[in-house]
Amino acid sequence: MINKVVTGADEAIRDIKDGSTLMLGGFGLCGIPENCITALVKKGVKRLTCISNNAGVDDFGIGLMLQQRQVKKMISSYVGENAEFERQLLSGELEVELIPQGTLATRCMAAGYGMPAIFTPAGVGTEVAEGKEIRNFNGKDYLMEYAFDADFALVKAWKGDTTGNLIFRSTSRNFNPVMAMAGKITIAEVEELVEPGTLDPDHIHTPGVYVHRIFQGANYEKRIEQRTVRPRN
Amino acid sequence: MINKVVTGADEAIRDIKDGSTLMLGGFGLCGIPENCITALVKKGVKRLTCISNNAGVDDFGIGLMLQQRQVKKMISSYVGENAEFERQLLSGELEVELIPQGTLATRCMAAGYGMPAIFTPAGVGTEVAEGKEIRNFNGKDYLMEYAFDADFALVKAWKGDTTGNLIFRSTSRNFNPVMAMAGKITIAEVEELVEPGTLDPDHIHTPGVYVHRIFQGANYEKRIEQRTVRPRN
Amino acid sequence: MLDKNGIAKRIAKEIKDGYYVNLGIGIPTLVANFIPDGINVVLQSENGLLGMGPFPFEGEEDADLINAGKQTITTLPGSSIFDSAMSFGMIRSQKIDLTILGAMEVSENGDIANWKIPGKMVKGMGGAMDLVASAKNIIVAMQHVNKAGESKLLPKCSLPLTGVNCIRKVVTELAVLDILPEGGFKLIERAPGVSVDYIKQVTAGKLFADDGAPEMILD
Amino acid sequence: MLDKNGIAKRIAKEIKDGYYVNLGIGIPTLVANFIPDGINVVLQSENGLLGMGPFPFEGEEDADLINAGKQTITTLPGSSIFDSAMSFGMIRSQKIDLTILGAMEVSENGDIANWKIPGKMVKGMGGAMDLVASAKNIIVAMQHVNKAGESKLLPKCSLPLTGVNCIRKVVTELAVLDILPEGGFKLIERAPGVSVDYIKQVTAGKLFADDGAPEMILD
Repeated sequence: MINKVVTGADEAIRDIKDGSTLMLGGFGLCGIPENCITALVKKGVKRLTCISNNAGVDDFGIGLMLQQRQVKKMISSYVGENAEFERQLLSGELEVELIPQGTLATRCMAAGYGMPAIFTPAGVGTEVAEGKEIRNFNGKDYLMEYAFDADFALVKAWKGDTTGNLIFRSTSRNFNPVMAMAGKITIAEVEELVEPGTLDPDHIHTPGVYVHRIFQGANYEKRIEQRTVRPRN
Repeated sequence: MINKVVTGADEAIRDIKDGSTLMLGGFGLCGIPENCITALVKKGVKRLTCISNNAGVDDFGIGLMLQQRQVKKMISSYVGENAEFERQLLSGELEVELIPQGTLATRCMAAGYGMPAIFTPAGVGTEVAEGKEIRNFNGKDYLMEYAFDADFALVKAWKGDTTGNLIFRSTSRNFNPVMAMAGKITIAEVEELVEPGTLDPDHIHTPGVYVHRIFQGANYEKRIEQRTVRPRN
Repeated sequence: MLDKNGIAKRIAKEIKDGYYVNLGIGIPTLVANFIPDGINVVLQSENGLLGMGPFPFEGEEDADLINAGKQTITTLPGSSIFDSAMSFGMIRSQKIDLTILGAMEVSENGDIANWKIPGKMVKGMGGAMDLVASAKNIIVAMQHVNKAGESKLLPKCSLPLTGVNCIRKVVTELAVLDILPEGGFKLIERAPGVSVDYIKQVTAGKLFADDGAPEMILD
Repeated sequence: MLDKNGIAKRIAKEIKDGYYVNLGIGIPTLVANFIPDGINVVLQSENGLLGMGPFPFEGEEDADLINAGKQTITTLPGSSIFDSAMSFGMIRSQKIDLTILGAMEVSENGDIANWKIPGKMVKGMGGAMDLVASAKNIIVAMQHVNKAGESKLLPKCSLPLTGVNCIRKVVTELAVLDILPEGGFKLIERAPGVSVDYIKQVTAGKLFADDGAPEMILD
């Protein structure tokens, strides 16, 4: 049996260096690789380029790395809810590339699927299109967008087995499977690590071939960003 | 609740006409839309273009439609094991376009994902590349291949609910999910039709939004093409 | 003149039985509260859910189950979960029947600006550029005039664009307007108590309103 | 001289612990029988399975569980199922460490022909073109000479190509040969009892064999 298990977050991220390009799964604070982020903050690596849909909040998620000024550049679709982020951006310490959410997801998928570029209509006629090749198919314009090239993908799954197969839970799936496919080295942290044969092959979202290292996270806070409820009637 | 249920195969294929372009899921005889094929044979529509990885065998699968000379053109990656197919091909009655299996799958996916074209290295330097645009990315040549444009996709799933959500079983999944995404009209036949809420949202392979009509097949033979076994020790 | 709920209520009348609908943040989210009985719709949340249900009961919030606005929500019977690539795949391939979103400005040729104000902190376009570039049927929920009393329905957007030539219908606190294929806002309905003249006065873009327009009926 | 099992056995020695491997139809399929103990590999079947197990026991065949050769098979603990697009996605993105397939002809610059003979019924390339265009590490299992005694290791393929400049290693009934980046077959090992001279005689493409080559050790 191929075994991808590492002892924990510190070992998993051991070779992430200053200047590395990382993908980080999650949407808002939902499905983010909490334990990897904690380990990255502890390790103190700098000048990271982070591809992630969002940038966390001031005191959670990628926000923790921003507090330590570990991030050189964010590639995201939406970066609100983060005062320190705003401060660094306005002061010029932090570089930000904003790209449409679907383009972000599809550029990850393209990497995982071995497609060097994809076509999307998102951004045609806007500043996102500046400098990009535009191509018309069937009367509609599309931008050519390139597959991402990331040194590491850090993803968070619900369950995983020791061979790297992953299952995500509910909308914490989001960017995680497409980023898992896209990293040169993919590190998966899971809430529950199980033996091979435990997961139904039909239920696996990310086949283990895409995952290089896996560990059970020591702690999951799973913070809620917008707690909305309805009254019981 | 949105309800996609039709009474059966005959109603599901009611508007498939002479000259329609169809996608048919399955790999070999595994996971093919048996009941839709039976209904198409009964209906007797002609001059069909069939996009399907294989062409069935003489007396099962798409082979049944070939026997009735209903197929004008096959777009496939592999068409062996079919004597009537070979006869029609050599006599010029049947047109065949052979394309690499990964290109076939990805052109389906492209349609479902709203991407007008994709890049693949498959076929570069071969006769498959003739007349196609070649483009170099990072030192490697790729062919630009277009998304398929199919009037109907006929897919077979294990379970489905009345809103069109589908779950496939084992390797009968194959081309079915990507074709389900790609049809202008997608018809799903299932072994078991269940009520919404029965299927776990995390286990659904094809979200119902892609499926226009669904029915429980009256009969599944599920023929095995190569029965290989090992002795009990 | 309509309040936010009034705008949402009016837009809800555009939803047809069997629609898959994507609702943006803000007024569009309110539309879900006004979907008429007997109209079955499935709400898509672009973070990876079809079949968005109401907010959970207190104490039943699930950190793993949120919508694109990062709010805790619930699923419904028939819901399905998928990854972000498939989510935008179904958006690009036009499987979503109706998209409702907010705007800062809309132009008479259907351009929309709703993501960036030069000089202000830019939070990002999220999924808006994908949605407006792909959707076949987009309704914009917006204010007709800004706080300074200036029209937001313009000959040409002044803000950086989110998408070009993509909006077909606009619902404001004052009116329902179609955007004509050849350009221009066509007045379809007036909000209760709002005159055609007033709408003319606060619509900077080309307005076709000479035939008048009925007052909208909301209930 | 090796029989088919011998070729498979020799190729099995190229498999390293932890490899994901795609085996083509024919001799490549036999390789699975010779994977050494202690070497953990995962076999990919391009119809949508990682972790292909042995044939089922009689009576346990499952029509829904086949390999790319359409044979009934089994899964193993750790297996995963996926659709055809993801299957070729992982092939294109080079997640498969080793691909083993058959060939009719291979050229000294690594071109391969294995799908079409002009004048004969063409069944199709299946997944072969995707595999050879994408895989970083391809070993070809083939006969050195055809039935007429003619070399199938050529300066240039005579048959329609499956892929260009993609093969790195060839294992035949006579020898193991690397294909050099600058072109040419380099003799690495001889089959038991086969002389360098004989290999020279039946290799039409450029052969580098002047240093001789050891006889292969199979057990």
